[in-house]
Amino acid sequence: MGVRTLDQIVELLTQNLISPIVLAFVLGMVARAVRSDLEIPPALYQGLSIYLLLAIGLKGGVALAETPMSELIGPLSVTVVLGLITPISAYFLLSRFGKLQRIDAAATAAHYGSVSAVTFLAAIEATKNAGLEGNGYLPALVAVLEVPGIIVGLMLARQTRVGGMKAALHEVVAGKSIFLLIGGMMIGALCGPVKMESVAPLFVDPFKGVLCLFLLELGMLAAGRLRDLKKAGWRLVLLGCFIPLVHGLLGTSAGIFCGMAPGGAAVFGAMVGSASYIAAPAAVRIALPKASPGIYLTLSLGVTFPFNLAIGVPLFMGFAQLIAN
Amino acid sequence: MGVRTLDQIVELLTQNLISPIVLAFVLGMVARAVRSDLEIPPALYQGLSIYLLLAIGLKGGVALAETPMSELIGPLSVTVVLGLITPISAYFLLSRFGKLQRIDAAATAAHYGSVSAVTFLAAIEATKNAGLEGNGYLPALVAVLEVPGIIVGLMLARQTRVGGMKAALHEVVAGKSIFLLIGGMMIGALCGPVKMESVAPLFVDPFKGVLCLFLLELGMLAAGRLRDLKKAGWRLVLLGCFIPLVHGLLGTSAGIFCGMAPGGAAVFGAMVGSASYIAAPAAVRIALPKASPGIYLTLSLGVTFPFNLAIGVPLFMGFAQLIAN
Amino acid sequence: MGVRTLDQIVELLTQNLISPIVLAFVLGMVARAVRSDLEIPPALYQGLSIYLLLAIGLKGGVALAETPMSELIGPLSVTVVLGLITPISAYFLLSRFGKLQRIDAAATAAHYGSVSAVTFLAAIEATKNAGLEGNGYLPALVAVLEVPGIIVGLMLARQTRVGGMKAALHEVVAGKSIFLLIGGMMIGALCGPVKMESVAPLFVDPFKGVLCLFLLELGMLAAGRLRDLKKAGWRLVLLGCFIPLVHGLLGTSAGIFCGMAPGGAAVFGAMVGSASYIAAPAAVRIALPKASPGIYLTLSLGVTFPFNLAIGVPLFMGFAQLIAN
Amino acid sequence: MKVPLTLLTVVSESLLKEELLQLMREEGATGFTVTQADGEGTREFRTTEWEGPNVRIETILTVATADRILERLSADYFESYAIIAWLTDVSVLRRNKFEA
Amino acid sequence: MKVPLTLLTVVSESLLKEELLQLMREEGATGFTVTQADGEGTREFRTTEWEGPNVRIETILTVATADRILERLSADYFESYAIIAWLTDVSVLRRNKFEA
Amino acid sequence: MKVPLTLLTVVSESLLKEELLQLMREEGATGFTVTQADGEGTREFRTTEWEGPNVRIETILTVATADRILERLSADYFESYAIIAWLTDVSVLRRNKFEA
Ligand SMILES: Nc1ncnc2c1ncn2[C@@H]1O[C@H](COP(=O)(O)O)[C@@H](O)[C@H]1O
Ligand SMILES: Nc1ncnc2c1ncn2[C@@H]1O[C@H](COP(=O)(O)O)[C@@H](O)[C@H]1O
Ligand SMILES: Nc1ncnc2c1ncn2[C@@H]1O[C@H](COP(=O)(O)O)[C@@H](O)[C@H]1O
Ligand code: NA
Ligand code: NA
Ligand code: NA
Repeated sequence: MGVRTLDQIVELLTQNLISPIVLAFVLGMVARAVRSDLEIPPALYQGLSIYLLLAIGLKGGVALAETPMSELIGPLSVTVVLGLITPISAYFLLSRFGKLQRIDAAATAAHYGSVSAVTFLAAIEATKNAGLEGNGYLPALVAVLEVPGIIVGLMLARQTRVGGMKAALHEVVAGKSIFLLIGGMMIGALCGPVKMESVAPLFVDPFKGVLCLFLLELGMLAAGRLRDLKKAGWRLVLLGCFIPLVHGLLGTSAGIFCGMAPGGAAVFGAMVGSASYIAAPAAVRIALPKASPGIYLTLSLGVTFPFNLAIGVPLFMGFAQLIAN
Repeated sequence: MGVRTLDQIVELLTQNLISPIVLAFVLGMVARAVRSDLEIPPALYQGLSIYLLLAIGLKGGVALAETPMSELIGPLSVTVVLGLITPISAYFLLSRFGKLQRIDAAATAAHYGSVSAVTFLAAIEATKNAGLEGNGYLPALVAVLEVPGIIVGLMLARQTRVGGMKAALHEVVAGKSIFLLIGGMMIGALCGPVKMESVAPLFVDPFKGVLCLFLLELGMLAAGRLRDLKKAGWRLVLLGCFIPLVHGLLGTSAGIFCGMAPGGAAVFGAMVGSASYIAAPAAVRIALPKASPGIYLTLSLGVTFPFNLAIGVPLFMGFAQLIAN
Repeated sequence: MGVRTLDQIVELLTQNLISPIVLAFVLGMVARAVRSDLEIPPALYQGLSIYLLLAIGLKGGVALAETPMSELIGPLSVTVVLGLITPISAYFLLSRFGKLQRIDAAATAAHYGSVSAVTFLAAIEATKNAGLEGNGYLPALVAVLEVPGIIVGLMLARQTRVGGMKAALHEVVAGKSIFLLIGGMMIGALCGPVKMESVAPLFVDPFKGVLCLFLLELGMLAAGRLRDLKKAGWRLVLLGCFIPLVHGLLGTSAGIFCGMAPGGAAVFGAMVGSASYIAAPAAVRIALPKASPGIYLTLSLGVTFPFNLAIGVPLFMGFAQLIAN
Repeated sequence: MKVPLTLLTVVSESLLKEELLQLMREEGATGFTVTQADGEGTREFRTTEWEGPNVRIETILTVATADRILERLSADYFESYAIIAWLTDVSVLRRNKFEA
Repeated sequence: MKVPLTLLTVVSESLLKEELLQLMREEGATGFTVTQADGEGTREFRTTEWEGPNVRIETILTVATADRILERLSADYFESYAIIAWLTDVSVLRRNKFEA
Repeated sequence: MKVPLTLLTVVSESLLKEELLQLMREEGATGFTVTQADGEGTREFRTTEWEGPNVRIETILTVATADRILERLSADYFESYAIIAWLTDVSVLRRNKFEA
């Protein structure tokens, strides 16, 4: 049975790599490698992210309206707890094994404590393709998981700029990523499934296609970070794979433990294992100007995101199925 | 029966408020209230409005191709007449009760004489959701209603800039909003329903979703205007609700009178009651630079638009049903 | 039978002109003629072209995955040969009858040797509307046809800037238009039809609508070129119609010859007859700065594109059917 | 050979763009560089949100031309519109390029 | 009547936009023109890709005000952020428009 | 301590962007600020519609570097391309930032 599971995992890995989403990411990286003049105009890029965040929110809201509160309490609590623990474990690993200075370790930990919405989406797609059962309320957890890790991370630094913590908090909570997620969720929950049908041809049907375009851009951005990998050193690159692995397996187990379906737990694992590269960098830059973006951005976008996309997600799916039995 | 109708109106009001469109508008206002960094890039905003105007035009054109000319003459005449009357009544109210100076009253009257395409769209959605029958030719009336009110308004001012009237007229007639409406209408009418099917997946299906995104932006813009409400004073705020009410009920009655279905008459009422905030402001700014945008924009976008969205439209629907019987 | 075919051609011509795509192009030209302030923001325009190119590529890739290699060899070879011949014939015509100087003739020939992706798309639509059978692998030929003509054209000029040829080649091969076409094709081929279904609601269904928006912009750009027609002189305008005719009929025949279905051959004819106005101008501008954009752009965008859209495509369809029998 | 000229920069609500360019052409400006800009000034209300952001027009010209344009701007636009203009001394290589 | 003033131009990562405008307002700037810009400088790593391109802020003011702002920028931002600032001499028509 | 330097502004068709930046780097420019711009000039025909609008490059440098760049631009680009360049005197705080 262990063997069958290994086969399954390999199968999942391949399955996962040959998908429009992953290949769009790769295409973006290739664009930079061959120095193509391809560029997604900033306005378009912003439009895509507004669309994606709002759409996740709307979908989550509808699901939330259909989920009894009792079913939510477990997952919500687990999410908050993991949001508080993961930045600490990341900090520990980064300063101990990564040999980072306090401020850089803390800044990077804030990223690992938070969550990457696109990793979440890629995981959702992958589980759907693999035919695993998911949980509709997961987008709500994305919103919840986004904030606490950043706060803990900033606190670990112990040297935020004057007024920086407050500014960073506002940046996170009223920042467009959380705002659209929660706003969309409220609209979805208030309107319910029937009324939302009228906007489904925009917010549901073309969703995966839009995700592809977004990943094309992300691939280009990640490629820009790859140049910095050498400077970061092998220790950090290794940690950029190890931390999401540890956090991801932890998250997956916690998900199963609090009653998620296997697919849901795998997605939850991917969330917990992911590192933010939208909300966290902005907050960290504001509060900890002396921390080096070259470290935290390179790790979260250049290492951990592709790692999760290619290896993490299928692994968590296999693991979730394994422990669900 | 009066009671049942009142109940119906309350029901319509609530129904109307809990819709993706209205909630998206509210979300936009909240974004500004919490000082979120959410911003719709100008290029995207322009893209959304090009899409909406062209799509209304195309749809109207197809409907027009299917409507016999004889059926159109009544509505068209009524539209022109109301386009000439409403700026005058608005001017009267604004200078008499609003105590505005001639130039500001005239500038604002030009807005009330013209029409807001988004109010039209919101009304169409609301009647559809309420299951009321509409009239396919209405988008053609939007194009017709947009122009005369602005001209009358500018004439009432009696002090347009040198060459300003001509420039303003060109701005209105060749301005993108009328141009896309009429251009779309011609394409739709020439191609007819069968050929238009191939572009329906872009111009028809996702329409309501796009409208939501547009209203998100509109909510942010309207919120920016709310700060000016206090300066405008309660007289003007009141008029910003009263004028659309009067014009709207007048328009609804006129719609029923010239043979529209109840839903169509309600939409027509919303059109007549609405105040332009795209074509009119540009024309007025060019022709009447001394008129205060703080007054006309605040009233049309900050007061009248939300009023119609929340209260006007359901009211006109109830009223149309009432007098249709 | 010759008469019936003539009738068919006239019918095809009319059918073709009254279509959303052609009318959108006309609307764009009208916008400039009436000096409307309508503008497609550059970011949106770039977004539309990224979408179109990627979508063609994806579709072609899926088709490619389903086409046996043996069936491809003929069309591929014919494409390369025509890509080498057509710039030479164009150069000959342009310098002999067009009386252009060597550098301008060569620069323009590079455009006629390459291909216009939008002409290709318009031809695909037209053949589909006419119910003609096509060939799925055609998008692959677009990518192949784009490059050789430009190289031959630049070589004919014999005076490229220092380092210009290399820069131009990189501009063409890594330029976004080829890059997205080929990249999309690879993704489509790797994923195959089943996996691509999930992105079809974005990349397939709304395609024609997006094409309409693109043609609206193209109409505006072409109108800007029309002013230059007089300067170009009637000889060049005539050649702008004659060259695509000759190349188009040649391409159509070659298509039938190498086994394409009638619709496929007509599309192939339109490709061969078309003149590039994205990849070629950039490459020529870099390598041949002294060549006059006023000549090559006016011919390719102001004359040949509308000619093919209105007359060329239906003609090639009629011709393909004629010789296919 | 570098020669001194004047750079006139005008920032205004975008609705005026065509009018202002026309005015400058009339007075002898031979070229412009136009960028989009957001702005904040002393005017309380503006319509710019609706017509898109401000435009920022740069044109290099002789001092005399610049002064003429500035005068007309001041007479016809400064009072009623959101607009600002300033002059900077610059040097360029090809003087004849900037004279009508 | 043209009067001489100073144009302060600041280019920085866009995340700082609101902060910087606030700082300038505090010191007495009465208006700004803000454009989007891409940039390349001596700092190796930046986050700007994520928060959009740089902002380029222009504000016309008196020399004294400009110096005060420059000093605060230098003290609080130059070290840790991607930012650059420069002064240019300009002339304008309405001096009172530029004094708080 | 403010020091005087030179601001070189180049506006050109956007196709040249990478080439021009490379040229400037070679001559010792240490940073750039790049904005998108539309333009109108004396050249009748341009391809810019297709490659997007013009680029407007600003770089602060020493007079000597600016002159070298200007000379190369003049020799290699002024004749055949849509391009314009001008110099402005500016003052900055950190001189060493602008020397290669
Ligand atoms: N002191 C200033 N410095 C730079 N730009 C300004 C200044 N004042 C106004 N502006 C610009 O000019 C436009 C109109 O200003 P105003 O007429 O004062 O509202 C503003 O939107 C800004 O873009
Ligand atoms: N020499 C320069 N000339 C013009 N702009 C510059 C220069 N150096 C830096 N910048 C701008 O200032 C920003 C921050 O520069 P830095 O702090 O050197 O990374 C860059 O992104 C550029 O937009
Ligand atoms: N007098 C001028 N003032 C400001 N910008 C100019 C001027 N002349 C030309 N330009 C800019 O330089 C570009 C190329 O000009 P040209 O080579 O004259 O076509 C134009 O598109 C404008 O952006
Ligand atoms: Na995480
Ligand atoms: Na009205
Ligand atoms: Na060709």
